[in-house]
Amino acid sequence: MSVDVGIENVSHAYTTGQQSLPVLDKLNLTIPAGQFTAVVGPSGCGKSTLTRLASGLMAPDSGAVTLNEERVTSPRSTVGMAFQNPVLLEWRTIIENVVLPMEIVKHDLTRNQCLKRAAKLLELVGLADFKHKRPSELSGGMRQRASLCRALVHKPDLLILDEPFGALDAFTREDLWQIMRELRGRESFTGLLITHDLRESVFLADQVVVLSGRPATCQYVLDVTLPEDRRIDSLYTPEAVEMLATLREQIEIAQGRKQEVAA
Amino acid sequence: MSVDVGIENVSHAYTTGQQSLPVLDKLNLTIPAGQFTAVVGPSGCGKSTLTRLASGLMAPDSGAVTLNEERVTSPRSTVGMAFQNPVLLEWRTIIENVVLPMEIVKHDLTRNQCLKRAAKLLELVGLADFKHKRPSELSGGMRQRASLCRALVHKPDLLILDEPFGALDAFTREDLWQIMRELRGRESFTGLLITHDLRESVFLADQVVVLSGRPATCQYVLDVTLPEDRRIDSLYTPEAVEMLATLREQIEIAQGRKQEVAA
Amino acid sequence: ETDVAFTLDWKFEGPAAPYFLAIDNGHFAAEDLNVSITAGQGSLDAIPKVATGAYPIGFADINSLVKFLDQNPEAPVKAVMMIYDKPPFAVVGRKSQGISSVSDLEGSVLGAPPPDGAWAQFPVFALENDLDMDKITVEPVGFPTREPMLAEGKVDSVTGFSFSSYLNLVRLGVPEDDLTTLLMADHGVALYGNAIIVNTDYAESNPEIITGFLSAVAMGVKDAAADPEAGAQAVIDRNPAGDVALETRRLNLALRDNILTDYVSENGLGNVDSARFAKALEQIAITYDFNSSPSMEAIFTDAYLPDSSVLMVK
Amino acid sequence: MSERMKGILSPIIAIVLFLLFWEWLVWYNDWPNYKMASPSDLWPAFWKFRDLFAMYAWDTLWRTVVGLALAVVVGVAFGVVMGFSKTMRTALYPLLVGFNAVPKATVVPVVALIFVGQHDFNTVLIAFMISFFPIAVSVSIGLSTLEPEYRDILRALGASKLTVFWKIALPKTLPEFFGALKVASTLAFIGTNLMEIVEPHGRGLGHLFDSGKINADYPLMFAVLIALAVLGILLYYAVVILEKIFAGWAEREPTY
Amino acid sequence: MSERMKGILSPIIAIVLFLLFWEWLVWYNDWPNYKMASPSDLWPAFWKFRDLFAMYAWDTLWRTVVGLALAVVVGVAFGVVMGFSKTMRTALYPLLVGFNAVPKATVVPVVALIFVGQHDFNTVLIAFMISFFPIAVSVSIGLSTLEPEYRDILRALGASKLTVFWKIALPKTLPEFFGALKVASTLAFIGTNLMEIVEPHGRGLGHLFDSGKINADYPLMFAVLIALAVLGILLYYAVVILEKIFAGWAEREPTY
Ligand SMILES: Nc1ncnc2c1ncn2[C@@H]1O[C@H](COP(=O)(O)OP(=O)(O)OP(=O)(O)O)[C@@H](O)[C@H]1O
Ligand SMILES: Nc1ncnc2c1ncn2[C@@H]1O[C@H](COP(=O)(O)OP(=O)(O)OP(=O)(O)O)[C@@H](O)[C@H]1O
Ligand SMILES: [Mg+2]
Ligand SMILES: [Mg+2]
Repeated sequence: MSVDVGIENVSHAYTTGQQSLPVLDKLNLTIPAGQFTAVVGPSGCGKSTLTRLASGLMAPDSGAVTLNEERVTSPRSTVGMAFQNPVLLEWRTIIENVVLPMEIVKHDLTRNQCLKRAAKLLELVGLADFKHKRPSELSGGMRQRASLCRALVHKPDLLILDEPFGALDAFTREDLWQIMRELRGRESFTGLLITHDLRESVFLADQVVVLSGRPATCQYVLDVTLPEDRRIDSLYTPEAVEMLATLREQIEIAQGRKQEVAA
Repeated sequence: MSVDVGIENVSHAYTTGQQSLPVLDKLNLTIPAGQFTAVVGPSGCGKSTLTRLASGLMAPDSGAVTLNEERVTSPRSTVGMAFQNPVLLEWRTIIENVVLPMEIVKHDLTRNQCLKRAAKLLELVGLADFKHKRPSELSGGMRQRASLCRALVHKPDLLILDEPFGALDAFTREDLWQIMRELRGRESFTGLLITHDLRESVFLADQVVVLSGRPATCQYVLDVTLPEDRRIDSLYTPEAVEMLATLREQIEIAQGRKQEVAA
Repeated sequence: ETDVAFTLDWKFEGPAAPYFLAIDNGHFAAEDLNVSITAGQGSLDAIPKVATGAYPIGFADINSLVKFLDQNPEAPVKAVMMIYDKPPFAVVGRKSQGISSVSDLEGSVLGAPPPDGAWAQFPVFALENDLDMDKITVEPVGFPTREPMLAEGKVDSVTGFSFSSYLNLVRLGVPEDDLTTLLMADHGVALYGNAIIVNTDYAESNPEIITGFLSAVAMGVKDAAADPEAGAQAVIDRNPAGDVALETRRLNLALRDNILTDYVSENGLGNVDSARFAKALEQIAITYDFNSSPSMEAIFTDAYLPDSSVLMVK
Repeated sequence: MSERMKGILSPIIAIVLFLLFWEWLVWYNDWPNYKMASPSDLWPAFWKFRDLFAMYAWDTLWRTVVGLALAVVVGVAFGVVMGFSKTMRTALYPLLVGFNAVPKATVVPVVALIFVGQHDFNTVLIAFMISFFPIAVSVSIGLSTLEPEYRDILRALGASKLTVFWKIALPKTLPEFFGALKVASTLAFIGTNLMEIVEPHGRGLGHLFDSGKINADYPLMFAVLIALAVLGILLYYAVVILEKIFAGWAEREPTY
Repeated sequence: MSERMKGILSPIIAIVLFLLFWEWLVWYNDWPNYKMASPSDLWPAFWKFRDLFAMYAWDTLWRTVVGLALAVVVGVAFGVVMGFSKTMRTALYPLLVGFNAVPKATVVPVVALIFVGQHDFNTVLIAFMISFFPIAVSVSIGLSTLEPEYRDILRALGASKLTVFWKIALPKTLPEFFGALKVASTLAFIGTNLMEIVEPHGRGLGHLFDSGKINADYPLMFAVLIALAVLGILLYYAVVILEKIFAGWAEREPTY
């Protein structure tokens, strides 16, 4: 199952002591059920904040986040989330970390079936032989892959990924892109992907949203027109190259020209 | 001041319980004083391990790491290191985190001068207005930039960077590349850069080393022939494009074809 | 003036008045002594303090001293002046709970703290009075809860010091005419009570100090007997939260029952009767296995006692 | 030397050194038994009363363990409440601190008077009262300083606070929890003994200590104290075994 | 209600509720004073001896604080040694646990005999002995569970273990350290009072408690206990202020 996601006129600011830092400014965004939306934007503009709002971990100062038209007020178990910083629990082995959501979410699988599902995912991302290791024995990129598995294991309706491939080399990354697309073909879920890699956004998403600098507004939306069964080659088609160029340009505009400014 | 770095026939394995996982296998690598070497390779092949050996944080099982012909047995204060996971100390503000090395390393600057130097670096990476914030109030990419400043603040002879720009968007990243090259022009230091971004490796380094899959050996060494005063445009010259293509090919070979295997 | 540290058996209560009076009325000063007094936490507390030489002089239960010397025969400690000719060991019961005489104890509940000095002598008391221990239910209690338990009627009688337990019970609101005090010394128990003890190493090299000290104490006892209220006041001066009336009563009880006995009126303060002492040792043996047979010489000496003129109370 | 051997030998060596030092100290100062008995004096006392030692040690031990178990349950409950709610924390802390600053020796008679004759219950109660605070403090700190990154892993799935506590906060704070448990177990011993000494009822090592006191048997008194120390160490190793099982992951072996 | 007001009001409300409950309990059970005095009985006792309370409270307080300060120094030293060396940890832990399982009440007379007449020193010594263990445990755990990521930030610069301790390990473990300090401060109070009650020397709240005992003045005895609780709470707030200054960063406000 997948859900419609609506971000309606959402504004948010962080307050520390007397200071207030506006991060999102009247942001609008909809992701139709089963679609994948990628969000790109300059560092510190508010992308991770957007994922926290979408998942219900935080409530926006104003505006509303809706899932299937229903207002989100608290997190729900039908969401799978991979955080930017892939925190794994040191007292659990990798596979135990991955099955963790199955211990929270309601389902009618046995423990064994859960473990099997987790093992399958780990195999998919190339960690089959590291199932029973501790997180501290993994490299940075391996931890990120384990965290991705954890987001997927309970077959969420909405998948939120915050730079899930940032620590991976180009080839591992491209393999995972393809795996993600295969998964989407088999299981239907809606996706929200934060990324810095424009090729990644174009390859994986149906829609790419470019955010402006902080406070972030929706600066540009690109509808990806590549065919459904994409291969890495698809990124070298003139169509794709043009899309990438457009995105680069839009981001350059969004950036204005660097320099972080705190309120 | 800068130093010659030598990695001579270095092998290393991690041992947990009964299992032993060989990570580096008779690796050879030299970085002449003042030069920059980039290391690329598949996820989990042993790149971070290499940085820990080069900095003296770990001793290799066999082989030797030398700085200026002298064998490294323990860490030294003339090394600046940015870890893959940018850990900042939550009880210090950003600028206090950045001056931390100045509290350890011997020098004859006043506290104020140290703070000024830190502030200048923070400005350079676009964090001027976040000097006095706590690490938890920064976004992932901002933390990474602060961690980079911390590696630079004490003007190290050897700079070791483990994927320092992984969490940054393309434009912030390119700005920082240029800042790095400027710094190299002004202050002379030797550099060891781990990265997944081939363009980054070509732009920043004088030499790019491709590691094979675990256990990592030196699979290919590319001498970067771009001129000293590079601009982002330089990456679009036919020369650069060819180098990038060579690297891609070499990595594809290195990867064999995925699947992690533990001993 | 010579500084002398003196350690008591217990807190600053009425029965300690003689020592404070000896300070306040200048008896110690007259002997060229500057005495400081420290409180103690039980009738055997002072013994190791004196034996180690931490204090040259102390005040402690002689029965405990007997056992201490049996365990540590080398220890340089000895009693030099008997103060409680009759020990305050007593059973205090309530008439309303059926305790008016010794024989009433059979079939009743007796509250006794196991480490209590009075309880330690109970078997002797029972033996001398033909009490069947099997018919007495002994309830172990703690010191702090002993009197409250009796006041609440949870036990019918308790073992304790006559002057302490009796007055505590009065304080807790038990009518005085409801209380029965059975002083063990009045019922066949020959034991002596608390005595002044000295470190023998110290005493041997400073005999005149000890004698001077004991003279001053004798004077203090006589002062206290002459004006108990002043004696109590001397205690209260050192114990700011105290109550003069209460300590006066406590002092009076101690003087009447324990210190100024018939024997003392006849023979004066301080000395012991060797026949009674021998019997006391036999009685101790009822409850305690001696390592070696005790001798009076090792425990008590009258060598330091002042002239009998000083010791006579009338 | 292997890690394992080291782990077994080092405490033994430390204890032997300590005993030698103690023996030397007494010998050098020529202290009599009634000032401080030396280890060599204690053995005869132990041997003479070995049956009593075994019996009374068991009394003391089981009461301590029951009291400690109670302290864990109540301490964790307090810790959870105070850890999750800042208001509860500011409200309860002063009360608990005040309660704990009151010497338990003075509380013993009050308890003994309220629950007359319930000796086992009273002893367990005091052991519990004296030992639950460190556990409550450690759990509450573990919860209130839990990094949001950890918390959010489960919160993002709509997990309840209780689930977050069981799956994340408690395991993460286990090393501190076991540290608190070690402190609490020594306190529980003190509590048990307090009751046995202040409100004696003829059982437990406290009672044996009292017997030694009445008879001026100083080696026996010191032997009881050593027996208590040994029991404390036994309980400590029980805690260590639990810790190895549940929180072994936390220990970071330095690579240098 | 503002956060600030909440922080001030909530402990007051909790304490008032507690006092009301206590008053009710005594009233409902119709307990006599010697069983348990009620809060309303205590006030007259306080008032009557207000000067003594002030004077003795100061005696007790300063000795406790000195003892606690000593405990911090020694506890941190032990903690550092045990935290950095696994061998020292396995060697010292059993000894320390054994030492701490011995009731301090029985140690008091021994100390008093060894250092005759040094009342202040003895009292401080007992306060120290009873309170250093939690601090040692918390520091040693803080060090031995320090994540390598943190340690390496400084180690990579060739920093010494001591520097790593001061700059990273200690600050990082401050929340636990302050928790241990709160536990230790209540223990130090117990230690001071133990000395004042068991080996009285005419000063401190323990002495006033004894006076109350001699006179069977139960309200006074309970009033002393409450005074101790109040002192404990005062010291607690002193620790809290230090904690706010040094470890305020650690508290994570839940966003829910
Ligand atoms: N502390 C450790 N204990 C055991 N194994 C480890 C440890 N650290 C790393 N490894 C293993 O060593 C291998 C190399 O790790 P390393 O961190 O050097 O990889 P990497 O090249 O940096 O990868 P990435 O690009 O994903 O960061 C991995 O397979 C990892 O599982
Ligand atoms: N907990 C917080 N408290 C205060 N400010 C915060 C907090 N979290 C984030 N911010 C601020 O909000 C802004 C947006 O942060 P966010 O993490 O959403 O950025 P981002 O777009 O994910 O950046 P990056 O690409 O670097 O991860 C940043 O300027 C950051 O300083
Ligand atoms: Mg982010
Ligand atoms: Mg790495």
